[in-house]
Amino acid sequence: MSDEPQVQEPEDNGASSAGIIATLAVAGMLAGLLLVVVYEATQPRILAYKEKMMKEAVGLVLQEPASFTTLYLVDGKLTLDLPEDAVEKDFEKVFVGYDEHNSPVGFAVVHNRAGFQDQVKVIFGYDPETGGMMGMKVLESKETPGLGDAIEKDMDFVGQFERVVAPLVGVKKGSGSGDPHEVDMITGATISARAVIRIINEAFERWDPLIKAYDHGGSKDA
Amino acid sequence: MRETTPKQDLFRGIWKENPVLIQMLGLCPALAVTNTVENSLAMGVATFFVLLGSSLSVSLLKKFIPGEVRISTYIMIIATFVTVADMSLEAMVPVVHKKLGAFIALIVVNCMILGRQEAFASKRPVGRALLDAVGVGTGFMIAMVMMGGVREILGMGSFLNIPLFGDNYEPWVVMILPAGGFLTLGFWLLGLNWWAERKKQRQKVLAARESSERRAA
Amino acid sequence: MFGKEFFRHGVHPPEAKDLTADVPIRRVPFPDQIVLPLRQHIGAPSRALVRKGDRVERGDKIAEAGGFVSVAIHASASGTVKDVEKRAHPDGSYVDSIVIDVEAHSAQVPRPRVIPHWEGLDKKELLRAIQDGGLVGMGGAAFPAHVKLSPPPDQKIDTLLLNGCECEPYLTTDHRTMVEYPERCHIGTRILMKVLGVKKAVVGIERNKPDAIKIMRETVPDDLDIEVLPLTVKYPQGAEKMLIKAVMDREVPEGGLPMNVGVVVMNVASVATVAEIFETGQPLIERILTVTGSGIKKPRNLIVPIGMKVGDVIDACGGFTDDACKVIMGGPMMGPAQGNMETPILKGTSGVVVLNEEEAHPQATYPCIKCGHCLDACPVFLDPQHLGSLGLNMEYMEMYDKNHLSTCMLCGCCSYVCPSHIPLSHLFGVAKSALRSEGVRV
Amino acid sequence: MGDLIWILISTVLVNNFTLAYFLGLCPFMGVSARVETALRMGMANIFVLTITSICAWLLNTFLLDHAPYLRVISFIVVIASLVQIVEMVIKKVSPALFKQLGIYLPLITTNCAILGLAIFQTNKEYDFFQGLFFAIGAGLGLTLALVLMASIREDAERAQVPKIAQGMALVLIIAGSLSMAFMGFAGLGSAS
Amino acid sequence: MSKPSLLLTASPHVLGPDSTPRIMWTVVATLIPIIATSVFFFGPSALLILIAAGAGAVLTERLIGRKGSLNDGSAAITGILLGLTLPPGMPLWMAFLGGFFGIAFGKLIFGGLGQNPFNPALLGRAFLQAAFPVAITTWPTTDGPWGALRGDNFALPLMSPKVVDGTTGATPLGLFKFEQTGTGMGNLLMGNTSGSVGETFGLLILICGAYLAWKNYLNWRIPVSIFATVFAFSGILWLVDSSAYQSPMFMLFSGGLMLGAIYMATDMVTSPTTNPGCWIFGAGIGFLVMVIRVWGGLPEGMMYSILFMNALVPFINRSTRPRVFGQQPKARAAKSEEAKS
Repeated sequence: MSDEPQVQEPEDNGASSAGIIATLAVAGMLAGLLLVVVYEATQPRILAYKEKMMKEAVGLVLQEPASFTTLYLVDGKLTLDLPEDAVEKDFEKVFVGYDEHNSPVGFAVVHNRAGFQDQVKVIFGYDPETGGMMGMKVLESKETPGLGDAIEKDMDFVGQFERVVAPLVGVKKGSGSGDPHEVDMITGATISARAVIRIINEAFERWDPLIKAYDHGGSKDA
Repeated sequence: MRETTPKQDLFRGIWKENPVLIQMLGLCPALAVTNTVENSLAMGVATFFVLLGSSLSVSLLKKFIPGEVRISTYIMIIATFVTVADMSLEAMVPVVHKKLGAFIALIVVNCMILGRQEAFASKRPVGRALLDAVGVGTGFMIAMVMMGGVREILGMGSFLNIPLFGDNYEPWVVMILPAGGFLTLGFWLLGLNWWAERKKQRQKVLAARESSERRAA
Repeated sequence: MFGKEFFRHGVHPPEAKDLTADVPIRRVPFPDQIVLPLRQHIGAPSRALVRKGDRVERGDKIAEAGGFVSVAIHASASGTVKDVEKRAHPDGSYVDSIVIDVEAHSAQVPRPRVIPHWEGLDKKELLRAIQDGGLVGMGGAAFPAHVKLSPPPDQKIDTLLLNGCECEPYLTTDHRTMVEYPERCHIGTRILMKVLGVKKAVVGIERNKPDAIKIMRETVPDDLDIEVLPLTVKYPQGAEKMLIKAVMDREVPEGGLPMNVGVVVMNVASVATVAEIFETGQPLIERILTVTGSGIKKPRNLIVPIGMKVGDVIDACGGFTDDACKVIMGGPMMGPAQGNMETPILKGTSGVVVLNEEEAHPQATYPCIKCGHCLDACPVFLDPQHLGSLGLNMEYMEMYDKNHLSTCMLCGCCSYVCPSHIPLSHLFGVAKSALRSEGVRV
Repeated sequence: MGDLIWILISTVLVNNFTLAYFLGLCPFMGVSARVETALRMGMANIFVLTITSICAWLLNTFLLDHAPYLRVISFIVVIASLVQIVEMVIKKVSPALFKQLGIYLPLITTNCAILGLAIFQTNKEYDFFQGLFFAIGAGLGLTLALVLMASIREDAERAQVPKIAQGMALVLIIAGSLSMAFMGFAGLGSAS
Repeated sequence: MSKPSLLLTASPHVLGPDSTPRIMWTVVATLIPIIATSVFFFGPSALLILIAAGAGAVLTERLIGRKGSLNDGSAAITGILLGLTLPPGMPLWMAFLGGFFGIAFGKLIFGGLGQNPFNPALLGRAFLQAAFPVAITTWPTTDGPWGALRGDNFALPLMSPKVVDGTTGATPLGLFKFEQTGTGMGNLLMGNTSGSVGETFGLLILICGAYLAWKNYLNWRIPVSIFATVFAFSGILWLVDSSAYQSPMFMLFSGGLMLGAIYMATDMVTSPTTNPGCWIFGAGIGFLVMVIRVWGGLPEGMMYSILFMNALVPFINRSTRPRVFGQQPKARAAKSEEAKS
């Protein structure tokens, strides 16, 4: 099997280098032009969709707050505003949700780590005052269909993250002692379920002190 | 190169010289994204679009493309159309786009497309190049659906997300895993080879019978 | 310096030697016709010196050496040359042979000759006498003896090794030779030690011949350094390279000869014949032969004239049993099966084994299951499994180039152990002859 | 460091480029008839993938932030030309090495593993070292798959394969079996 | 002289006592006690699974294999071994499918007996594991009435088995990996644990293996090197931290290690032909199984370790061919060349 195109010697050897460069430049310019046009046309929709998805996810894990905003980690501190000239995607961020009275209801954190097959990316919301979880959603995973992907689809499993309290402990289904930290694992998909718990615990450990140190007073209320 | 009729240009790629099943080109998408019919179709359409667009451009521009850098130019043209397809899909059907992931960008290195430019579009008038692209693109799409069909039916018990076997169907998860991709294409090739072999045997029997009849006469 | 008395790998086929181990050697009456192929040894065929109608006496030279690696052939019975024509050879081909119609009622006394005493001869004269005596290795390979005995001047030989292993099942030729003619063996050793100029000789005998070990030990002359060394019973202990490994712990290099490691190996029967050539002046015209197996009515050890037909030999042992099924010239591990009872006994034929139906029953073959037993059996550490699959696909050059086909000595160990009964050594033999016909030296 | 090792192991075994992502299928199918050539092809792949990773990182860091729509084009063009340049340099500096790898280099340029690596690396937002380990892992994974396939095929060449299975059908079934065998490594590094 | 009709075949004319069918059927015979104990522990379900897997393998061989190839017994071995590695409660149609896949795509597609790179029984199982990951990891317990089925054996083809509550347990390895619970050594040795049909009674498997090794029907180097590697590997971990890791004996007798080491890894067709190769092969399996058990996502890795090493076998064979008799090591040969010139 030869997948490679048969590279034959070019027939016309007469073309000058200048001609080649000119042709390539023209072709490149045309291609660039076409791309820019399409990019400009599609980008708004793409960004809008991404934002919508993120909004939905944050809304879901913070139990539909009235509004939410983004906090950036700058110099080891969470702040609302980015320093000038900074590019947004260079900074880690968390989301904070507010109720109708503009008082914070909880924080949403995105974190990822290795699951059964590949990275698992999870967003979860929790209330820093009690440590109580408000919701969890798997944003990205390639876990085995029909088995590991239960961490996205098994509503019994996903639903628990509205009631438990961080840090979490995974237990075999039905063998819990009623402790609020306990999360029932998924039979047959223990690794994936455990990965979710570990993601949350890791993120919690990292962000909780930062979040607790964050002073709401100087932000939204003002 | 043999002279061909327009009809041959169109139909050749669909089955007799099917890019995936016969020529074994473009295997990467044919294996990677065919876990459902929907994904297969989306990939097929995207590839079709890129093939059509680049065949058209290459055929139009063939006089201006210097021989020394023609491959690079083809790749550039293809990459342009791929990027267009990538962004359009993301804007129009973000869910499908997410499932196909990086494999849309990888259409650039689908040897099938580059092969058509080098072997056909760069040497033929625009009309013929388009016919060829339509034929090959359709052939690719057919192969994609054949792959996706088997994998979705066995792997999920459905076709185009319509359940076929009721709720209690036990899906064959392996079919939508990578291993299933290899196996499914293997199954299809086995089947096609078996069919071809049978046809050959039959022809042999017929020929033998004919010749014996002739001898008898 | 000495080895562990065994080599690695190899197999243990049933010995089946008790049929003839204790049967004394007897002469047979002369047959009506003798067939002497001109190619009885490795190397160039001999050149016939007689023509149709010539009359020959027993012991007359009737063919001369065809080159350095070649020996003379002598009439093994008095009579008239019927013709020089193509006759069946034990290897299955048809070869130019001198056919002698034996004179009926002849006394068969050799022509009287003047024999100079060997002690008065120098090395060169001794070697010429050995070549003229038609001596070849009598253990099976039939390599001209004088070639072995004349190493190039830069090869220092330190030991003469006498091969008394007789590892092939059934055969008791060498065994009986050692038991009945130990002195002859020692005289031959003395002559050969002089030829080679060595001070040391070792006789390697497998432990399953305790009487031979005992007699050979008892008869060692006081003035010679001859050691009789009992060896582990194992096939193919009698293969030169294996014997050297077992006795001396030296490894003959690939493609090399025993002389490359300072050793010359002679079969005990050949050594006894050396003594005969110099003591009686009688060249190699007869040999000791075991005729045995379940298909023979009276298994015996015989002295037969070279060139006697196998059918005559079998008749001399009472003929076939009713269920006889396979006739093998030589031992059952390496000897070729015979379909023609006209093929003659050669100088290198050490036995005739006849198997009955039960033993010769052909086994069904199965696909190779890669059990690796053949690798454990191969005494020269080849990969018969891989070679076999190459052989089945007729990739002969690949076998030769990359898989050491030329090291294979066709001992048959791999075929013996193969549970799928794949005729491995046969495949290798076929590959070798195919390569040889293309001019490759394997 | 543990992170880097995990990336390496995961790319070689768990998410093998060929057996799980179907990248580099052309050499996997086409250059896997002999172990020796497969090994060389693998080596050439490791080499080119490493270059690719560095290129992609440079492009991502210094160019594509401003013009993401040029991603695919610039990846393919820059990588292809760089490989060509490297090829020429090797030819000059070490003809022996060129003899070993040379003929494979142009074959690799249009290989989907190369572009795939660049794109995956971008999507996963790997930094320089992560990208490097990812590339080496991908190359090692490709080499492993190639060598396994080649050694099995070399044996199968002398097997009495039924007529309908000869050729690519058999290769695909072997690939599927290998892919299933590699599934045992799933979850490696995630359980501890 | 009366000349009988003579047989002309190639030398050697005496052959060893072994034959391929004899080896295969002896292996089958040694499996009988294992089957018996599995029926003792798991009741009729175990027998049903074995019959279904065996039927899948044997019928496939009969229908698309060469004529008469059933006689060599290898298809029967594949079927039985596959059955022994499945959980007793599995639907029969799945076991049948596994037998079919193993024989058709693990063996016949390569040309039948002796030509397959992967162990067909394990390939069949790997297919089932990939296809039906839940059904193949639903382990029934050994207690409960003997005559009762251990799961939904009779689920309709293509349909999911019904989950029977309260009868499933976890294998000792699963218990340890996911719930940090140990299993008593006595139960482990005697096979009184959850697990696949024939993998639990390690001691009996060991005895059968010893018999086969004595007959030279399996290369003892393979199981010995597997045991040694696993023992050493887990021993070191255990000495480092005996609370986090299980003891070497547990590792040896839990899961499919015994069955795999004795009956699967030693499959002549798919293991190396050279003895050094067998050591490497076994050590590789032992190493991989420990890596998967300790750091991998699955509780058990015997099947995958063997399949992976199967794939390496052609390569191992190639690189461990013995030095041919009289062949000069390269360095020495070069030196002697020098000396000559």
